[in-house]
Amino acid sequence: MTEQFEPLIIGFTCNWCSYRAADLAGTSRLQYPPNVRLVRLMCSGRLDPGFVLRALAGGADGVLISGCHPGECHYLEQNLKTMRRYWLLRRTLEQFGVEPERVRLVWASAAEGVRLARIIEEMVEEVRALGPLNWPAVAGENGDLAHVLSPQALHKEEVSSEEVVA
Amino acid sequence: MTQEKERIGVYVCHCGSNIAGVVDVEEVARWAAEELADQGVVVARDYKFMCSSLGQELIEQDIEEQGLTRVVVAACSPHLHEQTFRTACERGGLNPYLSELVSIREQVSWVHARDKEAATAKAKNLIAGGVTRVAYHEPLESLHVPINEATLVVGGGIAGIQAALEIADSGFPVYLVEREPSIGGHMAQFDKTFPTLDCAACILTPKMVSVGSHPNITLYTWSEVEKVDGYVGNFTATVRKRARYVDESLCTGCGICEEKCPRKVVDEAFEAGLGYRKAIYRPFPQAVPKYPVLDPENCTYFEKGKCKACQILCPTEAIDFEQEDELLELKVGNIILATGYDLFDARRIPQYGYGRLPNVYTSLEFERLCNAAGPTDGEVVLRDGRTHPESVGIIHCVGSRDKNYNNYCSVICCMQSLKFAHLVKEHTGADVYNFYIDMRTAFKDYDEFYQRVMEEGVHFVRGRVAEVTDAARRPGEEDKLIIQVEDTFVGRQRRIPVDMVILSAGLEPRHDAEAVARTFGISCSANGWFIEKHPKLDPVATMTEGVFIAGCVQGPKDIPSSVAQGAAAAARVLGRIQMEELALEPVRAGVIADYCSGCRICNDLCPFNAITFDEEEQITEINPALCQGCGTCVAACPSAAITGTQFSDRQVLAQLEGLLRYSGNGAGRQREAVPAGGG
Amino acid sequence: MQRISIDPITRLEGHGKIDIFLDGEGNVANAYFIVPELRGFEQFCVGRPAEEMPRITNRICGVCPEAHHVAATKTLDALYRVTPSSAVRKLREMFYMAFYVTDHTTHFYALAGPDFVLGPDAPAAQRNILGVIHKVGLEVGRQVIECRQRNHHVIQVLGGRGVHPVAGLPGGWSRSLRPEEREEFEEIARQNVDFGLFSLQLFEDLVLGNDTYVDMIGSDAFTHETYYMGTVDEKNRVNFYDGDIRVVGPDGKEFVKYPPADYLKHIAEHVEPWTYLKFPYLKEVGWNGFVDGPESGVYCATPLSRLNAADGMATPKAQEAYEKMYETLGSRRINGNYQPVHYRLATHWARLIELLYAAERMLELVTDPEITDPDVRPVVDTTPDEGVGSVEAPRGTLTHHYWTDENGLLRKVNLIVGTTNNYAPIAMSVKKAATELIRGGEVVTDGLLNRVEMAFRAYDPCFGCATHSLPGQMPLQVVVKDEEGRTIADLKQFC
Amino acid sequence: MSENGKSNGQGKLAMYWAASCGGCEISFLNIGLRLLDVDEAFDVVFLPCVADFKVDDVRGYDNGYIDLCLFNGAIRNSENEAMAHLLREKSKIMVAFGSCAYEGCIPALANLTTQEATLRAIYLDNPSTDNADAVLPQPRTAVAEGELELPELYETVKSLDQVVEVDYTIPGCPPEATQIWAVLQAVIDGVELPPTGTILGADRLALCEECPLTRDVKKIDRFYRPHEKIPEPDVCLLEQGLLCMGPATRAGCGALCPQVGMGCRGCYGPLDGVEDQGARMLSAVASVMDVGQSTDGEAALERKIQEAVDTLADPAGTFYRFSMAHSLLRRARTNGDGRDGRPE
Amino acid sequence: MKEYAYYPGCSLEKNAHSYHQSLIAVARRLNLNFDEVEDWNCCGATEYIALAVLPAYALVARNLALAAPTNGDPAQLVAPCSACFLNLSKADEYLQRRPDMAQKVNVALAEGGLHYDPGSVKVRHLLEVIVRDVGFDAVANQVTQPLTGLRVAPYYGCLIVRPSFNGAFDDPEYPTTMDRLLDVLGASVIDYPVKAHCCGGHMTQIGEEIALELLRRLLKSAADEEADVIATLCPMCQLNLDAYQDAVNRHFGTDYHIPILYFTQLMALAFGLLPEAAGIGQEFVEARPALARIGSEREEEKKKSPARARRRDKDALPMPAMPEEG
Repeated sequence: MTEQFEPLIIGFTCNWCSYRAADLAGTSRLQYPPNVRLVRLMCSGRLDPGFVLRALAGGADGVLISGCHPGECHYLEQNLKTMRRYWLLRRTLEQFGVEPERVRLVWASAAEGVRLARIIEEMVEEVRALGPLNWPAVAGENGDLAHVLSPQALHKEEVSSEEVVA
Repeated sequence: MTQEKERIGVYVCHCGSNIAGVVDVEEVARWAAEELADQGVVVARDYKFMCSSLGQELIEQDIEEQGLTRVVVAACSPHLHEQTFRTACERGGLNPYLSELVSIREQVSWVHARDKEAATAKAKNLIAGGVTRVAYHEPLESLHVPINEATLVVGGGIAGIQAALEIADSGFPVYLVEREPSIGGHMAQFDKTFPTLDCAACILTPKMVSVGSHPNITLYTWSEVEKVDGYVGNFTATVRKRARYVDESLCTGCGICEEKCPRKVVDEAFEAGLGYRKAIYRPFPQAVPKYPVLDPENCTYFEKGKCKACQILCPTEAIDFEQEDELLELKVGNIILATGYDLFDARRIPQYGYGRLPNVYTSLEFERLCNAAGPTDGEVVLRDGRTHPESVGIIHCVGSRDKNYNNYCSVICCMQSLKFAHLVKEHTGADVYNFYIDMRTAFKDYDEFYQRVMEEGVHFVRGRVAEVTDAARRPGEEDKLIIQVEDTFVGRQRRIPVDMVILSAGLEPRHDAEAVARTFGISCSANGWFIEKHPKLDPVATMTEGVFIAGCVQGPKDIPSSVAQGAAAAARVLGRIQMEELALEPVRAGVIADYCSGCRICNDLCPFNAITFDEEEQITEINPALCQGCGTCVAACPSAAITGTQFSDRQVLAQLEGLLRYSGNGAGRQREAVPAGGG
Repeated sequence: MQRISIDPITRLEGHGKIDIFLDGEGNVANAYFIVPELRGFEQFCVGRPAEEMPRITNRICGVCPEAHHVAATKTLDALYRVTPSSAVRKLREMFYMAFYVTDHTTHFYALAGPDFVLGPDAPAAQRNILGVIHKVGLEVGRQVIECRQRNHHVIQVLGGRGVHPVAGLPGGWSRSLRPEEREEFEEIARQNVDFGLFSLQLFEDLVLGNDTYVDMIGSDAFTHETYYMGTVDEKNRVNFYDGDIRVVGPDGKEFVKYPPADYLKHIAEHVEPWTYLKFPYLKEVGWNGFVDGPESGVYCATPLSRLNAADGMATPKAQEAYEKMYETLGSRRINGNYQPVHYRLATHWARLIELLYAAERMLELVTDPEITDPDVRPVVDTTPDEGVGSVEAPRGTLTHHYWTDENGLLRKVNLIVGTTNNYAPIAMSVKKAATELIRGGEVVTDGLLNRVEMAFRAYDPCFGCATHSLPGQMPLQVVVKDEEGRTIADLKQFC
Repeated sequence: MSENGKSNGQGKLAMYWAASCGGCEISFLNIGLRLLDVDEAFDVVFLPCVADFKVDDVRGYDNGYIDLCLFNGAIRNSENEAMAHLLREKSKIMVAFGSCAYEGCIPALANLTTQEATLRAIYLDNPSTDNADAVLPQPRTAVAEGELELPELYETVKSLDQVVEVDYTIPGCPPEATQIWAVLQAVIDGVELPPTGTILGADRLALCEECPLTRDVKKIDRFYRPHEKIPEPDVCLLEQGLLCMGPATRAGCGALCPQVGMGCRGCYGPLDGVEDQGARMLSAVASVMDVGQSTDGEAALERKIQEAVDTLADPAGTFYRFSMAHSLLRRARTNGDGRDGRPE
Repeated sequence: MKEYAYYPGCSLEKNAHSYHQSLIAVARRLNLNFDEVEDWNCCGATEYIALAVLPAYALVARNLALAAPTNGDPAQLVAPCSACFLNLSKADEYLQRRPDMAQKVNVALAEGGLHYDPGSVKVRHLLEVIVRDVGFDAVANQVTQPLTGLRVAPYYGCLIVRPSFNGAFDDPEYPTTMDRLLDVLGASVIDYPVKAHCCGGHMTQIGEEIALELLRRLLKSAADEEADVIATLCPMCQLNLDAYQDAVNRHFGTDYHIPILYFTQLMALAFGLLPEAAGIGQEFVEARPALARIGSEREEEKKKSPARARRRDKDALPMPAMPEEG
């Protein structure tokens, strides 16, 4: 087949609505492009903008953030916080030269399997049209992911694991 | 990335042909074993049905024989079988949380059926993510919290009463808090109840009395819950007991004060504005508790500083003008919210003339009107208080099923309107017209009642009423209320002159529902009704552990359903109380004290009030029992001093890294590098 | 031995270098003073919020962050069209005077000091501040250090931080001076005045008392006749914080006097391909290469230049010292005003006179009743557009120029900083010194080259400022090559 | 330090700058009379700002001859990088000294633009520059007497640890003199050094810990720029809508800026476990922005949030004021003057 | 001084001159400056849109373009005629919703050297401006000759509140703003049940029968309520009720003599302006006799006021409290 660029898109979903929407898309056998890799969080409110930057810095061409519709968050209003973070992040990314289409925030209720599938399709096409992001090269790195998962980022939690559930 | 190498087992499920039909599962297993060895994978198998007992045993065996420290299963959605495989690990002697379920069915085989190559590649990639993630999983124990056996029931309508009695009768303490001076709720205002037409008071008051006298029920009327702290099993509710200006310990409820009080005011509450009460009053004779309430807004003494008739004449000197609000702290294990509904304000539809045209009544007014204990002693009369109507129009769906007001159906209006039609006939023999959109008479004996009313000769006009006007157009309309309506059966406009119009107003969430929801840490749907945990399978529980809902707070419903929900909620609570102790999912956030600078960024982020600030230490703390594990605070902490179990940075990042490192490219094909600088 | 130009060691070294080429006879054919780096503040400040410039541009130079901070702050006044209250102006100037005292002290004792105190021929290893301290005695050393400390304390209290202050705001200052602090600062100001006098005394004893030095100062090797630039008050007296820019010719006649905002009318910058630093010159005269005299647009903006460009000092003791210097160096008075002094090494003397002035001025301000006005932080809601601001930095006239969008985000930035003004003169001085001192391929000694360095050190060049890329102190490498480009000598000098 | 086997009983100290402003040296000098103690304890073998040594001398030293090397300045060009490698080789302990070496600092804001745009802005479309024949500085220039050279700059400013292994870091722009002295003193007293990778001369907690302003629960409905609002004294600036990077910034400076009513700009860098200071702060402030409710409807909600967000001018240049080179993205993909994300 | 662009529309130049005259007089008192749009053209009335959409919108858009601000925030364009008001606001709304249409329209406008950015003009009805921008209190301050004893039937007609573009300013089914305004003028405002019913519009030209019946209803209801005058805010309504009242009488053998006045005329009178200044006398059904009643205290007054039923004899039931009554 002709070499068409296949974007890699990392998707963050909340456990309650959007991940279930993805499940629904599956159970209803909806077909969508295989370019998306979903990471399940409990709530879109868990989304640390750092995750998005890591995904981009580590070679993803786009990031999809998805949660419950405003007013339907299973943790009341946490998805609003996601929304606030998203817009501030988006403004920041614009300054870094990342096109808005590459990082999208969409709401999908557990019933909106179709919607989610359609959005994924749409996004894959948009990002494909934009071409590779290939940030490691942009950042002057040779694609090495070392800085994406630096041990320093981790050492602290080791200290903590017990303290968490006690 | 893993610190000391874990021993990881990977299990790829065929799910019959559900997965194997698309994904080359053998290849995936082979790949995992080879390519992910450096990530700690020591064994990778594929199997027909991992969820089968044989499949699970496979895992258990490997844990024992291969000394696995982590398990990754690639099968269906975690929402289906996460628990299954966790238990399998547990049986194998591994902490259940050291496993990870990767969905390659819902997310791969079922959605990429057309591209097997890509599907297989994606499956590999997702498994890689699972493997890198699971290495950072931590053994977790679920939390156990003791349950206080007392229960707080908010709202003394029929639903609340039912719930309170069920629990109290089972021998557990209940606090019942009611905003009005008496319990009874809307039902106490009704005359008859459909479809059986037995008198509301006759069936309700006995229950009210037993609430009032029940040894296990502490009743606080004229009171409101202001604040709720704590968490399931251990709530602390702060209740404001408003001043009654009557000393309950002295009052005998003889009613002399009420009798002697010189001040008469329209009773907007119980009599729906149709009757009068005194400044010191009991809403109705059978009120529970029996003590009256003095309403300072209308009391001559409070206005002018003199009068005191009630105080002077009270035989037991129970009147206390100095009385003040009390704040009570109630410790309870569970909470049932049964705060009911508000009636739709018919004034919002001016073309129906309510408030302008004297003889337009609302449903509640009418209930009082034909209630033997009501302002007219049950006489159905026009606003002039004398004339009996010769013709009555009853309009359904006022404020319901109308995009200008409420989209939803208020459920009870049809039956209520039929009841009104019957009662009008019974009381006055007048001609009755019912104007409806659809007749909704589901449930036991309802439709029979409809038929009965039809047989009684009530006219039914199918059509939405355009306006109610007193502008006579032609002879016969003079001094009447003319109902302009499109009769959709005959397909033309009709003008029907009547003497009296009854607006079957819909049900709305309490005006302060939002605030109440916030106080109790639960959520309202877009139109304001409280959201149940599951609309079908868990209708009386909420997303907040230990908070239940019953009756119209959850949505419009009739008396039987409200009672049923009251009982259901009670049953759920009793179940909880029996457990004595409650196990909570250990997906929780926690503060690493050593790293918290007390910046207080996170302090306002938790809707469950799990986050508190220790002024002493100047650091923030998280109450694990209150925490629901959403992780918002984890993501918000600017100094990474908050971490979350099961969704820690480490785990998410590790998964991310697996996904990125082993992605190949978006669809598993090779991608060519692009020059730096991007655009 | 390889050719210097490709020798990695050379490229490794330092942040500025002089390439001296010798001709067949071993005489200096030419000397190039190269500044090999660029940070590009003008570009990366674009898109930033203008009000942050005082806190961004001070990172241009860690030696004179206060100068950039104040210049940027004044630019914001213009940008937002707000006139700071007189209390604000006094507060800023007082802060700025404290900085002048410590900066001039640092330079004289730590940088120039070794040349005079230890002598140009002292071994390199001793030629540093510690060496100076050992020579002049611990007591003096302590005084020097304490002077720096107490003034840095003032800077920290008023500016928020000891290095890279943060308090500047359009039309204001983020914190006021509290009465109790004022008392402390008054004491500090008095000590500064004493220290100023003490330093001048020391200079006289050490330098004027030593004929070699006096000869050296007057020697042709260290003499250049150029235009001189400086900021002056309404009475044409030296001012560091505010005023008009005045330029006098080699003959001392006023050439031009203009408000800083008009700098583009009078100043242009020349570009050479072999260095990142640009060469400012007087537009009206034009760029005629690295030559001096009235036909060359080259001008100079140093302590000496400022004194030359002014008619005197605004404080009594400084004025005395001023007159003493011009008298001593035999400058003639023409209708009341001294003729310019062209001896570059006199710059050190001028610097000490400025130090004294700064100290006196600080005392005036700190005893001004208005100085403790608590109301120094206004709310500014005007829409910014374009603005120019300037101060006299210790190393020359410093000009900031910003353009913003209506939201106050920078669209364009232009900076002409202290040392840049002197780039051409320095290059010339170095070449001249080299030419005078290196003859017939005579083997170059360390001390001899140090004199070459002295030529440029007099300017106290701060190429951190100049290139907006280099450290505050100027590390110098001197490479001497013969005809074939072989290295005869390769010496280093930092600071 | 004693076990570091030093001759003549003194440790060998080196200090060098790459692309920096010299503020680090000034801060070093600001340890004041302690300089004499340093002179006591150390045999200064390379200290450009106060003493005269050749790099030749350094090349002459045996590997590990230098006990302690304080390296400040970012890596801006090949010269900086090579110097870093040389000193790393010669030093037992390599310290990234100050924000530039640690995380790029202000110079790394250049990573938001491009080399090309920079040269253009300075030499071509520059109001004061008279450059009719568009002369640009060249790597090599032939002159009558020979050839002159300029080192080439990197497109991307790097932090020291991105080019050589760094043992310790002393953060700050510049590090506060007291902290510098604290570290030196520890070394002088031969205190056992913490595991490599540790941040020295700073606290483990965020700036708020040492900030005297009183903090309460945070809710921000919009941001104010420093000149748009007169902050209430003694109250947390962030709560008043004045951006303060304090919560995401390591303590150690003594919270100086907030005390003069100016928000922290983050020069002491991120805390342990955070390697992208900007993203952390972004997440934090966004989380406490109290605008919009779910009842607003999605469109209105989005609009309200955007309006509030847009009151924060220049997020990238603010959140990454000092940490750009060390951030996850490290640089902009285009010549961002910030207002247009699209590649041009 | 509040500034507004003013679009009189054709009627106000001719048959509704009294409307124009009185509103200008009132506006002066209320510190409103109405600046007539230069060279405005027909709004297309109610028919044109039904015939051809594009030209209809182009026609309207031209007026909007002429009124459009040269600088800054949306211009306020006041239209006293309900039909004009509807057409102008409708066109603006649709052009906002349909950029393609807006684009076509602008091509047309370009021919005349004009351009219009949809949404840059806010179309307001005179009544709204008076009650919203001026407010009842400010109006009350101007009242020197309260219309005491004058029984007024407030008639809104259809177009002003239905359909409502750029946000309804009153209830579309049962508006009340003019009621309150007249009340402020001291008149006794009757609860006029047909206040928003149809006046027949152009049916007078197409099917007179129907038109007359519609008019009869309006007049009858007013008569039943013993109204002295009917207050209108639309030239079409005024014309129909006034000019055809005689026809109604002839056709139905009734005998109505109810003068139809613009609410601005009543305001002018209450503000103490001379009847002539208020354009009184230009109507077909003579208003002066009715106006003579101003000031006369009539006994049945109370009884007929909308609140009449609230007067309680001992066994009457209380009326529900209305919002404004607390």
